Amino acid sequence: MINKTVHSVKEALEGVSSGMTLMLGGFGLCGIPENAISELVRLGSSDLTCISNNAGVDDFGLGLLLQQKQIKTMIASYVGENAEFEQQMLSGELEVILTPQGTLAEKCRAAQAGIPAFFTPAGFGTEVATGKENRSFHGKNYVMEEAYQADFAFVKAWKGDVTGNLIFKGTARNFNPLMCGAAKVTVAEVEELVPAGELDPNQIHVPGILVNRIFQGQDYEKRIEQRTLRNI
Amino acid sequence: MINKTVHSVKEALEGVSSGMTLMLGGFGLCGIPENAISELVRLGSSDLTCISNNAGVDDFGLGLLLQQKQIKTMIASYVGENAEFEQQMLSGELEVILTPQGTLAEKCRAAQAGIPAFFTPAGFGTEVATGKENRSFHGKNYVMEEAYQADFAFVKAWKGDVTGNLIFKGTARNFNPLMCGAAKVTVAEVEELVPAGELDPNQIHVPGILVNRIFQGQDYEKRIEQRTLRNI
Amino acid sequence: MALDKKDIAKRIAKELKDGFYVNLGIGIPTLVANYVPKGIQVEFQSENGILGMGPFPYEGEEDADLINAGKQTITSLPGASFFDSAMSFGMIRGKHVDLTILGAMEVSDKGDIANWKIPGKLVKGMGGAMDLVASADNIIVAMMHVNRKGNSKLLSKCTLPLTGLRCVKRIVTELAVLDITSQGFLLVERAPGVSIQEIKEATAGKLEIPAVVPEMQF
Amino acid sequence: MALDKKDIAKRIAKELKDGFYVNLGIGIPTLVANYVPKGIQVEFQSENGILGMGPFPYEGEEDADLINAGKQTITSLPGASFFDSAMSFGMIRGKHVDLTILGAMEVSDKGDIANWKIPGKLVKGMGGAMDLVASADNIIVAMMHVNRKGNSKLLSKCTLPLTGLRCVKRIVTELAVLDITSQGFLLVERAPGVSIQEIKEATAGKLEIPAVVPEMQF
Repeated sequence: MINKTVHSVKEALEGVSSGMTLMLGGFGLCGIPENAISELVRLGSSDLTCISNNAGVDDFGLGLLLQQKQIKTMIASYVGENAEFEQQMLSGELEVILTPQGTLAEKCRAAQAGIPAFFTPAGFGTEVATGKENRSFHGKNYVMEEAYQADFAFVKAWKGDVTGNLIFKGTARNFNPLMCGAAKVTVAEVEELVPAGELDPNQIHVPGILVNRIFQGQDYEKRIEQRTLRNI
Repeated sequence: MINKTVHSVKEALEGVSSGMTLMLGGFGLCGIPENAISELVRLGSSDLTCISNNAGVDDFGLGLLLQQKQIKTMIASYVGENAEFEQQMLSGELEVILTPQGTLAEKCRAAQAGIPAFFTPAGFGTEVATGKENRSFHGKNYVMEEAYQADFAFVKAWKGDVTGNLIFKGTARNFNPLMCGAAKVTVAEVEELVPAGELDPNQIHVPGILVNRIFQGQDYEKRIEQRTLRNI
Repeated sequence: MALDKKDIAKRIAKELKDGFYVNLGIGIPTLVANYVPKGIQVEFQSENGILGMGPFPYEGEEDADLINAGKQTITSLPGASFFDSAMSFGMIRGKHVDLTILGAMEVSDKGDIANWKIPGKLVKGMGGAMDLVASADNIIVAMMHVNRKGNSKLLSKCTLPLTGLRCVKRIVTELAVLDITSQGFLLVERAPGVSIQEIKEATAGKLEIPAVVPEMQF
Repeated sequence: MALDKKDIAKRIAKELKDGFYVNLGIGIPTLVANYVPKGIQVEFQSENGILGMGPFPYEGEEDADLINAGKQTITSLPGASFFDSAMSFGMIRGKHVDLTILGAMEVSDKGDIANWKIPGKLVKGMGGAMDLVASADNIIVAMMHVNRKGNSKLLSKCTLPLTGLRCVKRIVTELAVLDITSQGFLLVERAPGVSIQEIKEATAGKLEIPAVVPEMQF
């Protein structure tokens, strides 16, 4: 049994420095690595390239890094919830690379799985395909996309064990499993860290081999972006 | 809730005919669709192309189809457990396309996921790469492989619900999840078929959308190829 | 009379067939879930990772870990499953989702669609729209026939950056149901009380008008 | 004296490092699991879909749903996980497995390996070997230095169809430990009592012999 536990978020982020490329799990504010983001703010690393489906909101999630102007380049599929983001993008301080959501997911998965490139139909005939190889298979047109290369991946799981095995809950899964093992170092924070053997080996979403460091997260806010209710 | 249940293996295999390309899950005899194979023998369809990691043993698994000379082409990564296979291959009755195991898995997954082609390092510089595009990414050499195209996929799961959701046990998972949705029609047989809502939605290995027909399998033999024990 | 958004959603709901897996975009498409015809079973997929999406939760039942692609709190139905984003878009690219319903800023008479970017305005991103339109065999667009200035949004060529090429199959607007054919927009149905002339004037792209154009039935 | 198979496995086991994920091939490599050095933690991956593979089961504990890549019944250890073949080879191709130990019929002094096919003989298939050798940064080959006819299997060029190109890092045979370098085979250690001359005679490929070649320690 290989133990991946680290005992603080500080230890978990050891080695992070300015100029690095980071992957961050989550969809909107759902399933984001809250503890890692707080620590990134505290560290103050700058000129970061962040790969994440969204860019948080003004005062939460990646918005916290944007407030501090720590992000140089944002790679995302949708960034519409953030006024600070808008301002920095319009002023040219922030470079934004918009990527179709499925392509973003597959580029992470490709990095995890040692696939350097693949073909997808998404974006063919649009500006997303500009400068990329286009090719036809069986009469349909595709764009070649390459795997991401990143230094750190920060993910958040529901439960994890000390060997790094992870289990997610609901739609908080999203990009998190795909980013594990897709960067040089994968850091997982979990709501509940359990001993090896407590999780059913049939029900592991991410095997521990894809996680380098795991820690018990704290003080999860789990903010809801659009609380939408049904009338009784 | 969309119900995928069919009430017999006969109904499950409706539409299968000679000359088709079939995917069959399993690794060795572990996790093979025993009921579907029996029915294929009963149907007697011939000139089949079978995509499966192995070819069974003489009197079980795909060996049963080989006995009846129903298979024209076998696509597999390892076929060493089968004397009938050997005889038919040497006599030229059976065409064999050997494919690296990881490439086989990824070609199924690509078909499932609408990826027409991808690059893998497996087989570069070997006869497996002959006639395929080779390309270098970041200084390493890769071979382009295309997704499979198949008519039917037959998989075996441990539990399933009537909407087609599947859960596997142990190493009987193997190729089964990857073949779901990788063919025009996916047929799943399960050891235990349960009503919708009984399986934890967090713990589904294959969402029902990838399964067209599901049925309660019968009389599983689950033969062990190499019963290997530890001394007490 | 031109349809309102609810009526557009109602008309689109008639396109749902028993056993369909459906992905609904934000806006009018979301409303379609309220009008599933009686007697048929469909399942809704949300690309952030759920199949078998249910209605919004009652107060107190909302769960931060359970949202739809619009970031709204939702519920799950019996038979639901959760999965990661690669599996979700695998379903989409692999054509396992039977029907995609989404909004558009412009559609061309070749079936091109533009719905993600207006040059000079803030770009929010394409989200999953490019994957959806490039993959689905069956794409229905819910949109307004003309913009606020009265200009047609059904064009011979899109002026905005494209989301996808030659992918739209059917369009439902406040005025009409139109199919994309090799002849351009084919007028299939008109909204109750809307004249063919009105539709003609509101359509800038090539419009094919059959001898008989029935009114929509709800 | 030349090593037996157990001793080759024992020597290879010394290459295991704390925290390593290891994939063991069939034959001698399988034996390596019996000699994990005390005080270190390693996990064994079997490419059919398990991480955290344990020893063979006791009689009555065997489970048809739990086998290794050699189709043998196995057990799982606390912290184990099961996964599908795409994930399994994702781990391998993605270089998450730290060490691959496998057998070979021939190895060249450039690090090429042939271990799956003998022309004219029955071909069983490459299984996962091509994925493993093309992916791993750290490949150790366990093999016999010479074949039954006394001919060297460490060549300047493989004569059999290749499994992988320039991938082997280290070779452990009954006679020696050798590394692949830009100079060819580098003699690192010799088996106890085996002379440099014996190794030289048994090696057909280019052999680099340092001034001092220590005997293997167990």
